[in-house]
Amino acid sequence: MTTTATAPTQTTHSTRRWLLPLSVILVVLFCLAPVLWQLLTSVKTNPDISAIPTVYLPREFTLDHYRELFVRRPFLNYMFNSLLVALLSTILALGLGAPAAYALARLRLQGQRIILAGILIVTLFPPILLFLGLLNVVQALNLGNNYLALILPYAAINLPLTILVMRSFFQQLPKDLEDSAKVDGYSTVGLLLHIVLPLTLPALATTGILTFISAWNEFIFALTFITEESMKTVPVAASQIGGASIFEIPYGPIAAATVVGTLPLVALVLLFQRQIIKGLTSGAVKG
Amino acid sequence: MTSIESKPTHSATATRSTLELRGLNKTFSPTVIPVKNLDLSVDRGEFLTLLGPSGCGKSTVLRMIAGLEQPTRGQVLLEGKDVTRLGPGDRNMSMVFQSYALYPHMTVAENIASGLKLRKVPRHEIEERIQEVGNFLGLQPLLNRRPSQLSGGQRQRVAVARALVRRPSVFLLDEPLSNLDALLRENVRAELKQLFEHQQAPVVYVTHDQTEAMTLSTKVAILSEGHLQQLDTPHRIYTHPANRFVAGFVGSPQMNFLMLPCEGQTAILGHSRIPLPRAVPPSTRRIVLGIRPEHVQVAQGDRATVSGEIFLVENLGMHNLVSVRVPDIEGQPTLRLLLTPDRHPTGQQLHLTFPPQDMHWFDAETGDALRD
Amino acid sequence: MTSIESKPTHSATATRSTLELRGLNKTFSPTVIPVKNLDLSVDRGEFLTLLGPSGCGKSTVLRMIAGLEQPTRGQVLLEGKDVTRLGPGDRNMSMVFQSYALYPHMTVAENIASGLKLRKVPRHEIEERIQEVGNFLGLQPLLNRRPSQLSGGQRQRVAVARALVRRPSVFLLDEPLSNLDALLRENVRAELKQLFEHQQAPVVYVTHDQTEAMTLSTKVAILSEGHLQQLDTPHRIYTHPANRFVAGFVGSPQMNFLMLPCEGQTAILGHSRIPLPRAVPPSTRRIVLGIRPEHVQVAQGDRATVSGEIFLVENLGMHNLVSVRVPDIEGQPTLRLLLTPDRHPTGQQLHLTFPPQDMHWFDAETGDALRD
Amino acid sequence: MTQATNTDVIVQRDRRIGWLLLLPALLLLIAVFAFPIGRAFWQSFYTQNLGTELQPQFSGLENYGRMMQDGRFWQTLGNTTVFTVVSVLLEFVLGLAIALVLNQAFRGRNIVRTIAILPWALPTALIALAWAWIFNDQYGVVNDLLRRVGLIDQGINWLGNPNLAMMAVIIADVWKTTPFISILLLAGLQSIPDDLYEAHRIDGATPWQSFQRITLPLLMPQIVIALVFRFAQSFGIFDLIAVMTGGGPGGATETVSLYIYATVMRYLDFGYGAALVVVTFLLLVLAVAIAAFFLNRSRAKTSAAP
Amino acid sequence: LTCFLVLLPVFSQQPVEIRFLMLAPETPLFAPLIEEFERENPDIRIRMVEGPNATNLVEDLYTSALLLGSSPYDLINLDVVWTAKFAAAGWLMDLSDRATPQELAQHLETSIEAGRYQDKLYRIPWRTDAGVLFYRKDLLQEAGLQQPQTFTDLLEVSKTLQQKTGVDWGYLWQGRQYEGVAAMFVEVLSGFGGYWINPETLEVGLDQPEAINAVNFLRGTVRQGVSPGGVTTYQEEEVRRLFQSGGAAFMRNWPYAIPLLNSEESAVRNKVGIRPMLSMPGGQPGSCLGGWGWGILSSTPHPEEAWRVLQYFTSERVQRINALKGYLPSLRSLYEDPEILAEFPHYAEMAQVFEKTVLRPSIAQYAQASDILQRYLSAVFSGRMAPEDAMQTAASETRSLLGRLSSAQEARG
Ligand SMILES: Nc1ncnc2c1ncn2[C@@H]1O[C@H](COP(=O)(O)OP(=O)(O)OP(=O)(O)O)[C@@H](O)[C@H]1O
Ligand SMILES: Nc1ncnc2c1ncn2[C@@H]1O[C@H](COP(=O)(O)OP(=O)(O)OP(=O)(O)O)[C@@H](O)[C@H]1O
Ligand SMILES: [Mg+2]
Ligand SMILES: [Mg+2]
Repeated sequence: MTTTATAPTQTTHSTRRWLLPLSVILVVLFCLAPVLWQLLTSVKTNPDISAIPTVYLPREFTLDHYRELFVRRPFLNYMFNSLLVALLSTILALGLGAPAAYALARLRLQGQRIILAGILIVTLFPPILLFLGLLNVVQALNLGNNYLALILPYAAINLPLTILVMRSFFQQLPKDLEDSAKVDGYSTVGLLLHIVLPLTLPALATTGILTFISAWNEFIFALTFITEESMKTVPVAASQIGGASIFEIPYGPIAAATVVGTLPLVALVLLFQRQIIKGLTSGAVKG
Repeated sequence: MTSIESKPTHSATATRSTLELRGLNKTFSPTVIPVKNLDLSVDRGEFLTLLGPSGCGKSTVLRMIAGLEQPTRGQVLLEGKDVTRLGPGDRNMSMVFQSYALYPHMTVAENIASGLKLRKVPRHEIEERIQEVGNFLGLQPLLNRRPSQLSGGQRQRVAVARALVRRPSVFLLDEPLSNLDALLRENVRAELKQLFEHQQAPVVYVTHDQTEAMTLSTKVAILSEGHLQQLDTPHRIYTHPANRFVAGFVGSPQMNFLMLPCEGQTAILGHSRIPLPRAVPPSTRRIVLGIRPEHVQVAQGDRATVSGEIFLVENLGMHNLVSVRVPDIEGQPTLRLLLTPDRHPTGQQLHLTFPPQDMHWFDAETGDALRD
Repeated sequence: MTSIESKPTHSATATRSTLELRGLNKTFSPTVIPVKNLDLSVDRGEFLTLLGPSGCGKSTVLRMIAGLEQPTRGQVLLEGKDVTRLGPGDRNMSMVFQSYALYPHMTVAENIASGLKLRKVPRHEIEERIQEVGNFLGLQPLLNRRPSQLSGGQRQRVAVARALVRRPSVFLLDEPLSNLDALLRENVRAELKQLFEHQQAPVVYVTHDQTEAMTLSTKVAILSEGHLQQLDTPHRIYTHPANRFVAGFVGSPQMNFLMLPCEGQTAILGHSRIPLPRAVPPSTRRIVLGIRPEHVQVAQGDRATVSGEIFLVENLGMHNLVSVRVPDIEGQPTLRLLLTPDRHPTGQQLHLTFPPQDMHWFDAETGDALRD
Repeated sequence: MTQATNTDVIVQRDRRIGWLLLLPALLLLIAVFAFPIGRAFWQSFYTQNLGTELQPQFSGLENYGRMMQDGRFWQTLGNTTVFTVVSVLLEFVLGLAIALVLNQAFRGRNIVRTIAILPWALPTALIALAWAWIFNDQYGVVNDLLRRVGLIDQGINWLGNPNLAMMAVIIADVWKTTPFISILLLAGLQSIPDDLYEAHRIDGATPWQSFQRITLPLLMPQIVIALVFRFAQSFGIFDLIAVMTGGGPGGATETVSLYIYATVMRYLDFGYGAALVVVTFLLLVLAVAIAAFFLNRSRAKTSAAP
Repeated sequence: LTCFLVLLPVFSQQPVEIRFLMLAPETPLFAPLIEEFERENPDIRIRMVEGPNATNLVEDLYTSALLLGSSPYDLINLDVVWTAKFAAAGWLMDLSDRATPQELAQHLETSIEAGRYQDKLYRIPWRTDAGVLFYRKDLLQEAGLQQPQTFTDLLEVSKTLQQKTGVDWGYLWQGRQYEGVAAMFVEVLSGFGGYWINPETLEVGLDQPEAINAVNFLRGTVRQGVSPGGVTTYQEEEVRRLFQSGGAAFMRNWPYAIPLLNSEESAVRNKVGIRPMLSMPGGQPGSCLGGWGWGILSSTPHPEEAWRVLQYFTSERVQRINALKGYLPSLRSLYEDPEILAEFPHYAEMAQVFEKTVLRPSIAQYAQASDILQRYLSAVFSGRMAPEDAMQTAASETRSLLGRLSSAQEARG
């Protein structure tokens, strides 16, 4: 059923023909225009960046801003750090969140409404203020300059979303499937791993992407908890990019850092979101 | 191989019942109680079919046996052990779901193998068994497809294959052949029969196809409104229905029921008086006579009990189902009977007679069968 | 009301075909071509049943008619207009899905009403129609439940109700009664028949139940491997199968096939020689004789054509299906016949005879029927 | 046989396993959230600022009393509410539309989907700088484009005008966070079975009707989650505004988070800051609770949940 | 913390480590200095942690580190406006006894003054800064005009230049809601003869006529088309870029702009003059004092070593090196140093500017007071409030802030 090439209706035929491409173009424009602007900025010379009238296409193409990132600083190293932290916190968030979500979706816990409410409520706490309290905890546990000081909070901050999203997807699965797996002899964990999670790949990929991105880009914790040069993450490193003076905002190098810092995300998102596919459960049950 | 109607094939050798349900009850809500106080037992080698109207609780019973649903009251016993509190994975049963419940992300082969892999069956044996069951159900060319690429009947066959491939201690099959064509169903039925005769695990089977129920089972349980109406061999269910419900439910086309006035120990039918079984209390005013369409006979000469005019002829292939309105009897009821095709056009006048040995009597109030 | 076997009830009044399929072809992949060059037409008031083995493309045909699947080649015409490129919503058809496809977030009543609401049928009329169809399918007490709270048969009835409640220009029903018990099915079948006889929209029906096919349809199309094998009235399909496939597929229990050697214009069967139809070319060496189990007769006296020993008796309720091994014939084939119950135990020797008018002849190579 | 009702072992077993599955997640949540939240509540009853040389002195409800008179707090609360309501509404509409587009089959869909996530993937602080630059009255692209089109001849002072500044930060935020909603909804859309749409189309539904009667109700869980999270995130917005306008001009874009952050980190007025946190937090919880209540009621009425 | 104490003896044989956080762009400046110091003082290791490139982030980093009591840092590089807050929080060590009056006397007076809080010294400067008025020599010449002396002059001259020379704008200043607007405002305030807060008496002068005049003047620059509307959102860089591209005749900014304005890419290379801020009759021309200095964190376990590092960092030698890189020193002597003047002739003019500097009030709640001012200034500039209303509210909010401050202090007694 996934191959359904639906026959367009005659009346709406012509409308549909241009509507979809048009809307795709609009979406691309909306999402890409400012990013493209950053990309262009990153290869413009400084005078071009602040020229009046605005210079759109660079009059002079330069990679200086990129050189600044990699030559003056170990930007690759920062990217590795970010990757490590983001990947581990994503795994942790999914690894803890998905089972918890399943428990809340299907296992009829007592007081689950209260737990759900609690999970929801913590997300309402202004995140900017979380870190002062966390700083205490980090110091108490002597976790400063330890990746764990980032991984755990990132995972925790993304847990509520993971749990609630996964839960909503688990609830939409046909229950007969799980019953069938139980009769087959799957344990609850096996059931989760082999049957339920593969069928909720879209949700898993989605929350994975969201968690990964938020961990990759998090700034305040990364700034406060990690002071070791070799352990810094991309956003912190980007914040250290200096201009000629402390007053200057170095738009060029920042644009370059934005581009470079986002490229791995693009690759990962491409990878992850291939999993957001339609009709995963089609053909499973009747009724 | 023997005819199964006379005695259950293996029950004689089994000393005690293998699967037993005691006082099983399931309440979904105060108004929805699909299973009420059900007692049943299925011996080793026995094949029990659950029959009953749609929504009467058959699937619920299977689900309780499998451990997917907790009985509100009552116990499930396996080999004499109470397994009511065991999880479905620990009961070692295999089940075909009415809704198929195939794993959509696995190929047909993986679907079939999943239960075996979990039980650490060696790789080559899994291969073998898949080939075997795949052959038997005609799934060979489909093994690498996903469920979404299968037709309804093919999906159902995969579901059956997945259950059969294991060697469980109980088989539970919920309408496993409902989406197969007649020919395939006949073949699969025959294979199933063979297969189940060669193993000892009890089978609980739900079907709406009475031919299936008749040919496969050693025992049939008729359920209605949560109660067990009759538990007996298929033959006796057919020939000695315990009550009017069973009589009407089993057999297609349905048994004809005629409400007759009584006088003493006889019932008045058209111009004749028919002696009633001794079990009928003398004070009875009205009684229900049941007669299956295939037992109604066209009278030779003047031995007719009733007569009427044909008003509908339905072709069933092998037979015609002929409906006759009988003015002789109070309320002008309809009688249906089976005749060989092409002999009896609409409008024809028919004289009918009922062989005494094929007549069933039921209490007009309780519906219970009345016999000698 | 008339018997439907002699003539299609309404086709005489319809001047042109209402639904027509022209050279329809559907290719899923180079190896999966479930529909190959299908030509079919269903007139006003006609009821066409698609029969065929599981996976032969029946559902695919329905989906193409409905506009859910685009034919790889060919056209769908409605009232003579090409609708191949119309969307399903613009074809005004209603369909029962084999998988039900109930809306999980709507109650039964809402599921049924959805098509009517979309067509802006007045509120009170919707109410009325829901009551009506609900009554007819026994859904009354379930109207406020969600599909997840229904049994399999109940879900199927909701799917049927959703299709019936509308007044579409074509009805498409994909195994609509497969999960219903015999009794309910019989009732629903009768009601369906009434309903469809009182309206003109063509019906395309898929079923595996041959009784359904026989009683409901004005025309039956037998499909196999993507090809139309025969399109005819149910009666003729049964009595005059176009080829060996149709003969074997229609009728349950299946027709017996015997491969016989020929000599001139006669076939040699046991001790007798049977004259062959004139259509058989004189050079034929072997021919297939088909005879349905219900036509095999136990010989009176010495008129036996063949004889053999009973080796399996299966109880089908009304009849026993008796299998006899026939040593008289080359290869010792098995013959199956229907007998009244309880007369013939296993091991008994039987003498059998075949009435000439019930014998079917098929080309041994092509399988085509050979007739005078 | 008369028997007592069984204790439901399936439920019991499920619960046991359920707690095992749930516990690690709960522990992590508690480890990270409990202390900061608890501390905020505790501190809100103390005065702890430069005046007390940062030593906590119990002062009961004084901080809360002070808040009543604090016009700046109420102004920021108002700003935040306006910002949140407008931006979340816009994001929802746009996000849903984008999700619907991305749910179609077309060539290059994977690329477009990735592009559609890009705004969310860019670091907020960096992209906020870019937006500030884009809205710059002299150098900004927006003004330049408007000038080229001929709509204006003088650069609009986007970030200098209170209303325009609010609009500018809302635009930037909508652009940045719409993908969050669209990707969540996209996943939800993907899990709606095709045959429901097929059945509905056969019923005669137009795409718009299918959207209303199938898509929306079946997508409701994801919609609710997306809205709640966006609501919370939006109410706590910090980076974007801090960088783009710093809360200006004249406090017109100052949000609660900005104010709380300044109070705690720059004024070192911890007690009062904590009280601000607590009140904001409770207001948010209240808002979500009220929304949940009405949602439940409407759902019970229309019974639209699966 | 216990862990730390236990480890302490173990490391006592090792060189003592002195740590501090530095704004990212300034780390290259200190790296060679640290190397030199470590060579000469083998018993001390200096660990410079590179912070972000934003002063407020560095301030926050120090704040959050210090809040926990056991700071990982020993030294702190303090902006002028942080001193009071950090001192009031008890995070800074009193340096009054360590620094001799002779040593202190060598620094610019206001820049030492800025390191005091409640009569104690907490900070010793290593560089200084002050707001400067930049003007286009070429334009003035072209139009045949003199440098303006008062704010009224400024408006007049600007308008004339705009007409005569076609320069787009007259006067550029920083009007965004941020700390810079407060720095800019105290200069104007001083020029109009007003005051913000008297740190001794805690009197607030924001609602005085002088202050309102000052606000009116700033608002007037935009209204009369002398300044672009955008100044109300500008910080130093936007202003400098616009000025550097030749878009304006006057600009208020910090000296960092001088080398940039004279750089190769600049459109106004060698056309720019600088002078101290203006004043009105009755006012004092004043340049807002900026600049950075070193303090010692009171939590340091190595005050002696930290002091040695501090002395080195503020020493003439180091200041000279930095001065040659364009950082204005705080030692008077260097403004007469021929070597430096040869490199940066404008230092001579800067000496003049430093004669007339004003301080932002040195109170603990400076940040809060500054925010109040910023908000209401911005409210006026963006047209949300009338100047009188705005300044009155600002004054009363500031008073209640200070009132709370004094009452809390009294309560502690
Ligand atoms: N999406 C698909 N991709 C590939 N093959 C498919 C797909 N859908 C159906 N098929 C194949 O097409 C053939 C016809 O399928 P269809 O569903 O029409 O069969 P059917 O006649 O309805 O069978 P049944 O009676 O079992 O429902 C089957 O062999 C099936 O496996
Ligand atoms: N989750 C549920 N909540 C409420 N009622 C339910 C639920 N599941 C099933 N029922 C009801 O319980 C009754 C028994 O259902 P069950 O599935 O056992 O019927 P069945 O005998 O298998 O019917 P069918 O032959 O139609 O499959 C039905 O009336 C059904 O509507
Ligand atoms: Mg069922
Ligand atoms: Mg099908």
